[in-house]
Amino acid sequence: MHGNDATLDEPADDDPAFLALIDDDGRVEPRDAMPQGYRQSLVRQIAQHAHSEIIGMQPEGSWIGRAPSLRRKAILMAKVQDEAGHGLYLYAAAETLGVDRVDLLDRLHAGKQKYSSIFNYPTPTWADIGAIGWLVDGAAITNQVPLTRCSFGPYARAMVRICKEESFHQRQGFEILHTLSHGTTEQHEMAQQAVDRWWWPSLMMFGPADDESPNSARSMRWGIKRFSNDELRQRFVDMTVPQARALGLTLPDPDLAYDEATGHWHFGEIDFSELFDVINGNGPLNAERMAHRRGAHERGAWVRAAADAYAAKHASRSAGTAA
Amino acid sequence: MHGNDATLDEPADDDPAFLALIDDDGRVEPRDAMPQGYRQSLVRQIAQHAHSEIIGMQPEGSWIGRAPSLRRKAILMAKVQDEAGHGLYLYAAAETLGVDRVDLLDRLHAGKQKYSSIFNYPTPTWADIGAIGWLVDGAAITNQVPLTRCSFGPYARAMVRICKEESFHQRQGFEILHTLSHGTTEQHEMAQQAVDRWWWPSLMMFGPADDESPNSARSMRWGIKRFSNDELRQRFVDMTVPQARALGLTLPDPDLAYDEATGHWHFGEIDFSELFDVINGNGPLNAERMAHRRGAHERGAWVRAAADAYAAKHASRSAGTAA
Amino acid sequence: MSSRGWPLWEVFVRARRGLAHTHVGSLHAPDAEMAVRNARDVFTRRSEGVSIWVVPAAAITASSPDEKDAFFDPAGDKVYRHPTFYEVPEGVEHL
Amino acid sequence: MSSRGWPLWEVFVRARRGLAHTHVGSLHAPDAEMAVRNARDVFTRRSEGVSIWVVPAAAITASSPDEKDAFFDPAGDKVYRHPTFYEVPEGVEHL
Repeated sequence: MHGNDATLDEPADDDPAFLALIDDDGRVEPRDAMPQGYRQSLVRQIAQHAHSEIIGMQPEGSWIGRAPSLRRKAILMAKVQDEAGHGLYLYAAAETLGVDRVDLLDRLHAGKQKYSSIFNYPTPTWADIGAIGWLVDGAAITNQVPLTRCSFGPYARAMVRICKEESFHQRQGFEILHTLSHGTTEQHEMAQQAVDRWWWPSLMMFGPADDESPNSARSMRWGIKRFSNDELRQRFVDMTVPQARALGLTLPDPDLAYDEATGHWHFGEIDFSELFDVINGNGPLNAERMAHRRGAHERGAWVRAAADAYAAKHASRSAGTAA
Repeated sequence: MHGNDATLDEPADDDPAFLALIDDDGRVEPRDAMPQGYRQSLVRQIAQHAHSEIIGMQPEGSWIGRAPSLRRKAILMAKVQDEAGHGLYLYAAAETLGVDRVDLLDRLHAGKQKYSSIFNYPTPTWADIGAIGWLVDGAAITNQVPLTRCSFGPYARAMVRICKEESFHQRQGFEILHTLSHGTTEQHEMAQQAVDRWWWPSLMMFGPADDESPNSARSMRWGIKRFSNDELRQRFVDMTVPQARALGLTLPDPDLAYDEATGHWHFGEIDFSELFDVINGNGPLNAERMAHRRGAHERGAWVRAAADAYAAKHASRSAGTAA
Repeated sequence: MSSRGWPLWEVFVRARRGLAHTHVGSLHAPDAEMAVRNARDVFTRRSEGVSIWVVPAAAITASSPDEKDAFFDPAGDKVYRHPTFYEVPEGVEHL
Repeated sequence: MSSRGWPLWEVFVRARRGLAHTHVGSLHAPDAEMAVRNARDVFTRRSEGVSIWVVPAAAITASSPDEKDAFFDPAGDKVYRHPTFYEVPEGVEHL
């Protein structure tokens, strides 16, 4: 049911009928004709999103065995399972555009496609797991909610499912931090340090400032993006500042101040040079994440082979029975 | 996806778990285990319903060529198309119970399964088409609306679709009668005579009185029926009497009187001996309807054969191309 | 469809009794049994369904979007199929 | 499945762009092309759909209702998968 042959008679990037459908808030479906640029933008974005989900399993996965209680282990396992599932939804959505998951994984492993830089930061303490849930998932949800109205049907439907499932992720992170913040002095300090580590990287998850984001306008014209990077970042800050207060933790930005005139929280300047450095492979854990991913893929080869062998054996038995 | 093998481990007719599902207003789906009696009741009822739809095409179908305007012809054609479609929905719903449409048609043609006796009455004038739409479809809709909540999922879903589509059927009949009733004296008289012909048979469409309807209790226990024959008949009378007044036509029952105490219209005694006579094959047109149905099936044989031949040729060509 | 690896399966879930199966997405699996099992793990982790259907994507035939307008046109100009086409005298109910 | 006559096809309709295909019923037809065409005539007479999928009923594999409870059980005892499991201090919003 996928659109492998839809490159025939492809409309131009500014095809009036295509843009009219977008303007009408209509949805594009896999077998529709669509501009090559639209298809390529979506493949790139959805694949990067899928890669982020499965790379994102690593920092938390490493804490499942060390989580401080059975309850916390079970919750963390459920969250990492969700991330695997979200990766699957997204690879499947990308495949409706005529690409193959196997190729997307190959491109990830070859370093030809990106994943979110946020997962290149380390999680040295249990409080980091709380900060990831609260801040990283909070930023992700802020980004993802508008994607449920993305112009490409399969991506939008996958995002509806993901947002619904993810609504527990942020809460469990908040709960971890709330518990630590109201615990011993050492626990409170641990929570504060984790927030100090994750605040700025979380703000960078929304991408460069609008005037530095060359593809944004096109994505917005095509209904892939609904809000600019800066709009979403501001929305996230406005939601998060009061939550930090409820946690009894401070956000590491001396310039944070409520602006009565605009009704928004003003925040300090973001050091994007760090972001670009991480994107370019120089983050604390880029090499480790990629090595782990490639290793997991290689170590999983026997599982795939075994499933193949089982299916083949089962099929030949069924054939034998039927004959 | 159908339940052909579900006769294994079949629960008893009064299986507590099955009755609990019904009491909980749950729906039974094709692959669920279900009592044999439940399955058989449903097959009988859905098949009879399906047969009624396709036999019901005859009295109106015969008027398509004679309808008094292009508008009326187009409407009548759309209505007869709907009836064919409704027959298909219902045969498909019956097939989810593990029977085969081909067998159901064979049983109809062999006189082993019934259809609604109402279609054994003749339609001598154009006004009869109006009376069928207003009274016969009106009675059918009264019967069918509660079936949208029938306990068997595929039947309930088919009825939702049918009720939605049928909502125009009664209106077009009302419109025909309204036009005739407000036309010439002869036209008014023609409308009145048609209503005189169809009123009592329409009341009989709800089946025998409750105390003469042995299977009703079981069907209600199983959530197949939601209201008794007499309840539905009363509901139909209450809706129809004011409509007759709006048409400027009288209903042929001297005992019709509004009962202030109950808020219902009281009506005269129904001569069910006529109904049973028609059911037993002695209606005005039983033989003709069956002969026409069998003839249509036989005359359609070449269409089925041609479609088969076309599909075979197409398949062998595709195979040739692929090789 | 996948050119390499496992075949692609389309997954349909019945959310609860009484509702029809709805398409929820697709997945790769070596056979139908594994596809059903994986579909359960992926699409019904929160009791989103009581029944799952999987179909090889290759077994689906779709109406062609290229001829979409012409294909669905016959329904377009038959307004008399809708009840609102008919005038009902004021005050007449249940029709 | 039909033992005689034409094979049975399950029909799915996308009501409008942006929605998933939903199962609407089944029909018999000699091949997939005729099944799509007949599905259009039967299930979209009033513009109920913008896309139709047909699948041979025989190509569908379903979760078994006999093991339904055990099959879907894993989702039953994991309440922490739902956001309502977590306590949120009074007054905290957007969480």
